[in-house]
Amino acid sequence: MERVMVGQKEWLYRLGRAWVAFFLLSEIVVFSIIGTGFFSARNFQNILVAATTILLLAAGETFVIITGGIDLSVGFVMGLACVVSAKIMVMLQAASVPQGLAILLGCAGALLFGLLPGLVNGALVAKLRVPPFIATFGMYGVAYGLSEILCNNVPISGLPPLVGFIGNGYLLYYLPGKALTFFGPPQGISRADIRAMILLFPNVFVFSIIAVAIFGFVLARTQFGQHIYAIGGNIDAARRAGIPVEKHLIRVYMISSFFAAMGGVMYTLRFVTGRADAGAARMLDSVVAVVIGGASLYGGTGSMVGSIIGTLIIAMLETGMVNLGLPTYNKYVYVGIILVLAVLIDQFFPEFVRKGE
Amino acid sequence: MSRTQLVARIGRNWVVLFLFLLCVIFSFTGRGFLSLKTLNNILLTSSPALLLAAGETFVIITGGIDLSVGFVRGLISVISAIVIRDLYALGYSPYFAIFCGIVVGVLLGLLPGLVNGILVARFRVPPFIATLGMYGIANGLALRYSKGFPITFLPDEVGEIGNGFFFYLLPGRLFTVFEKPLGLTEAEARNLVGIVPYATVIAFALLFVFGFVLSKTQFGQHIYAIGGNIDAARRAGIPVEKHLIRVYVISSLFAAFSGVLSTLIFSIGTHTQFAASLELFAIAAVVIGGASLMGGKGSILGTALGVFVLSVLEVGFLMSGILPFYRYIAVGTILVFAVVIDQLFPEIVYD
Amino acid sequence: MEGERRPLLEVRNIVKRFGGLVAVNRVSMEVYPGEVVGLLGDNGAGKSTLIKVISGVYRPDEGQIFFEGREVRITSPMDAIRLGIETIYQDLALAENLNVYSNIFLGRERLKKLFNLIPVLDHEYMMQESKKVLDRLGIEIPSLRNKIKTLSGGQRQSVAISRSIYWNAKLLIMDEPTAALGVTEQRKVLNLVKTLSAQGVAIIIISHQLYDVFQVAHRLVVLRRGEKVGERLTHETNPDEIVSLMVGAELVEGGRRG
Amino acid sequence: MRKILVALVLVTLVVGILVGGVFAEGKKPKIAWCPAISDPFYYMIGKGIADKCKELGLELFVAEYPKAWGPEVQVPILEAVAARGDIDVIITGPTSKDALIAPLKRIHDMGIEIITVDTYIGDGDYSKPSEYSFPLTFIGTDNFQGGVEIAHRLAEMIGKKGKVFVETTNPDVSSVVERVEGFKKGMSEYPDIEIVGVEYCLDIQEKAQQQVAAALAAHPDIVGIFGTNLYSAQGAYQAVVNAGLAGVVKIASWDATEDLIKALREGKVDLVLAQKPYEIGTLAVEAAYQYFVEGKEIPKRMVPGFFFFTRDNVDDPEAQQYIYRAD
Repeated sequence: MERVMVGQKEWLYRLGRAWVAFFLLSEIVVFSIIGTGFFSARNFQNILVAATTILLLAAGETFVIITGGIDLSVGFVMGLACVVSAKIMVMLQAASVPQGLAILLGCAGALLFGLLPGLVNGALVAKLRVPPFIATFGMYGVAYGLSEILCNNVPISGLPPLVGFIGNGYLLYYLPGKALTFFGPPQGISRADIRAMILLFPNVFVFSIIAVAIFGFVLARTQFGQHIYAIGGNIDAARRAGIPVEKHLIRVYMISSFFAAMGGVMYTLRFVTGRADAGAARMLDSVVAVVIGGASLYGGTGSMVGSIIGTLIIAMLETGMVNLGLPTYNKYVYVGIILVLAVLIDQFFPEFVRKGE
Repeated sequence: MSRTQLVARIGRNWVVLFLFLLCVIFSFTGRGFLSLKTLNNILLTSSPALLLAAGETFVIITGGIDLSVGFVRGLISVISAIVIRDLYALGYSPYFAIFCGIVVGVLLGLLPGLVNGILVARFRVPPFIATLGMYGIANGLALRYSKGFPITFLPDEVGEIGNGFFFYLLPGRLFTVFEKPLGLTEAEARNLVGIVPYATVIAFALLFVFGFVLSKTQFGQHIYAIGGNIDAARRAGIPVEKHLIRVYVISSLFAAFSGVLSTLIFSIGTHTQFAASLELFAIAAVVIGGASLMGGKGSILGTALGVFVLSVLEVGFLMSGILPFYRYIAVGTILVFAVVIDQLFPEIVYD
Repeated sequence: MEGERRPLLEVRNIVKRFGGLVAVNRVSMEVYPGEVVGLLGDNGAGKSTLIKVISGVYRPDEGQIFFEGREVRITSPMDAIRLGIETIYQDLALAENLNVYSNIFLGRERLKKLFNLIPVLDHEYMMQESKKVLDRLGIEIPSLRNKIKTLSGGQRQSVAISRSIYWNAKLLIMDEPTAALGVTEQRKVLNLVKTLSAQGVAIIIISHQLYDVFQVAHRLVVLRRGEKVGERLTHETNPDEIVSLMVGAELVEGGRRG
Repeated sequence: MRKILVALVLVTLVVGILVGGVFAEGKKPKIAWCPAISDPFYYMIGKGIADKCKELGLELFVAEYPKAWGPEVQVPILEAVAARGDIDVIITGPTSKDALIAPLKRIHDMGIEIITVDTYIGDGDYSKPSEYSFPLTFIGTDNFQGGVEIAHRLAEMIGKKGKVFVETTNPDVSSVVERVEGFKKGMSEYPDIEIVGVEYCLDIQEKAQQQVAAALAAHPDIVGIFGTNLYSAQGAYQAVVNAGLAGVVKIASWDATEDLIKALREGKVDLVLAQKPYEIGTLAVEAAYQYFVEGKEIPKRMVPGFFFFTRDNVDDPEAQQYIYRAD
């Protein structure tokens, strides 16, 4: 039973639909008013950096959820990629490969390796008709086991120092009236100056947002994306329309685990270590972000923009509460409530019907 | 019974064979695996998991899923521990304190399920979401009340009940009931074997009762009906909404049982870190036990078998000196196989 | 109208067995361009089996299928669609979460190059094209940007139909098109059927509602227990005769047209 | 429309970025205390810090006590605190000696001084220049020495022979790693003592309890157990009690929580090493004060001693100050 709202006041309707964005705005406003230094370059950039993990996992999850599936493995696939990248870097460094190359190969290797779990998930779901929940939960166990074995339970350390420099560096370093440098702080400046320096665009965030933007475009504008929505909306219709559903699903799950792998690589860059449990805590957060962003677990709806907003809502909440010195355990409660509210609102929000073009 | 039927039967009960196989293998690889001590150890440690999975079974049969059980368990464990601690500190008898702790815990355990059920049944919120919301809420509350670290200062009786046995056997020497024999030498203390843990008995009793409800009563029948085809169930005049709510209440009730039991076993209020992904393993057990996430299938017995597969794996790997991480790989693989096998073998048709 | 032209579709002595029972037994029939054929029969008469054979869901055990004069093997629904045989199912294969024109172009989306480099969906084009075909068939839908889930059953059906027409289906198979529709909607669909046949599209229509079939069909083919028991021109017969054929109340001689 | 709103959000962010770095800089040092995890030990450090700040009239911001141990939990908190802009010194216990180097460096580059307590980054030697020598100082127990002494005392208790087992938390946390190393070093002097295993409970008491129970099942003849922090030790003695081996298996524990002291009194634990968290806290604040106000150079490493609780001295009045009290 679809609730519908008929009329031409489309912008009004859209306004209502975009309540999540409003929610995010109000979050920013509130915390900026009552928080200390919340409304500041560093803080917002920290939030963006801290959000990268959820953002990347959520980006991948968005694709899967739109097809009506779910990917529980992203958390530990991320850990696996994190460990793999770290291991490669350490090994290459030991083989006295130049830092930069070692890091590059480490990241590339991990990203490639990260496609595998997705391939398996996709094959299980598409070819063997295993429910996504089960297939990806199986991968959840396998990925975690593998990564712990790879690093035998000790986070991998001793990576090239350049790693941390990249992972925690910014694109722009601007010292008002004194200096403007790229990728690294200007040399030989006083501690006092450092504090006044403005750092813009954290590398990690830049990498992530580029990937997210590209795939967001693919989802929204291309035939590939359109078919993902079709599959989520009515898989039989998609089949009858001649869409190679199986192939498509496999690709979708590969995208998901690619993003997870990217999350792992970013973690390695930020923390200069390879940890198997890198993304464990964020798996469900990413699902939450996607759903708050307007996707339905029944498939067919959802968007990258929505998932980004969902991610920011969670990240803002976390940082805001720390900024206020509030214990973050309340965060879990709030997020839980927001999640359910999001779905309720979505459900009781009417479908819009245009009377004419 | 025709050959195909036989094959089907074997295929559908593969988990029994598998469990048996595991035990055989581990009794070779694991030093001291095949022993009363180990058996009791497995029984004891798997009891809370059994309860968690049993509750999940009901929900999964309706075609839903309950992600909140893990943290509901944590929350209830913390709360019951706090009640016990404070009453004991106020000078009440330990047994009274424990009794109150259990009662309060179980009663509070009804609430999350009620909320989940109403959200799912009345407001049509997808079970995954509704219970994921509760997952966060329970987690947050548990952390608030536990301040993030275990609730200690419980009376010794807690641990004694949680880890007590009906029988104590000192091989060849003596045999006591309920009470540990006193005045043992060091050597004797090491050899003492407990048989039939209280915790397991409690768990089994609950499983039996609810297993009966599920398989023998109209209530249970309707749960399968809802899982099989909710519209048909509705048309057949089954009060689907009411029924679903009850099912989710049962699920979180079992989570509460599990929480209380873990308090008794660990003799602390265990906050939620450890509970994380417990719900996933409960679900894994249910599925390995032959249930389908599409609903309409599953049984308490199957779930119990599933749980034992998991805990035998854990203990077996441990005693065989295999890295614990291989267990995750094993679980993941078995889980997928369970579903694939289930699809391979046809329903049994009697002619 | 038949006779002088060669049939669009001709099936000869089709047999389809399921294990023991014979669902379709040596059934032959033909459909001419622009002709509406009503396929009638009681439940289990073999209507839908025959349909599924024609639309490639089942493969016949015996018999031949000719399309536009050439013998064809239809081994999958895709084959049928490629030939121009489209089946409008009751559950309408539409993606409810997508809008009208996206469904009409589903799987065959029109793309345009962004900065003549990246291929992206050409919404404007798809919308205009869809408008055209809908107008051609006299279908009214307020806005093609509305999602299918907001449309009525009849509207959905006409979208499904216009979709197949746009991809120039030559033969439409409609399985219970008027089932589960309001009266006005039913009328609309039947009018649409007339429009289609007027535009040269051949149609096989299955329906339990004799009244509907009599309204639109030129010719009626009656099946019973997998066999063809009769074939009549609509204007030469009446519901009673057809019913008696369906239920086999009386023996019918000379059923086949010579 | 949604897009417009997104744009709006972005605009706010950008505006924020532009006005960024324009916030007031506190003249007298404002201290931020970012605990590594919520446990009695860190609460004691916090108490020391709070009291000292009051005494010296310094402003203090206390971040939340994280409920889980690990960089992915700690780093966002640290960054959020640093971003407040009004902080001059962050006192914290790094949750990983590798993973925290880069993030802390970044915070340090924001002009904020770092003091690490209890745990350190790198190898803990901030005196010689290196990737991780930027913190002001490290203040913490000499964990290695503590491990050695515990080894000797435990060896005495078990008659210098038999199997011992070590329950610890994480393999990449400087403090506990050193305790284990010290313990091994100390035990190496006793040829008849065998360390049959080291398990990691990741600061989860139930896990510690299960691991010790399993160890007791696999090696029924274990005579001594070393729990390298409160969760490890608390879990260990619970397991031993449940196995009915209280008093039979000797337990040496690190950290003097009320729970462990109670267990010591009841004979469930036999030795408790108390660090001096309160003193660690006060030292940290003094260091910050001296560095900022008096402009003194401060030692790169400060090591408060520790105190051993045994059943004999557990009730001595002067011993009571060393018990960790969570509230």
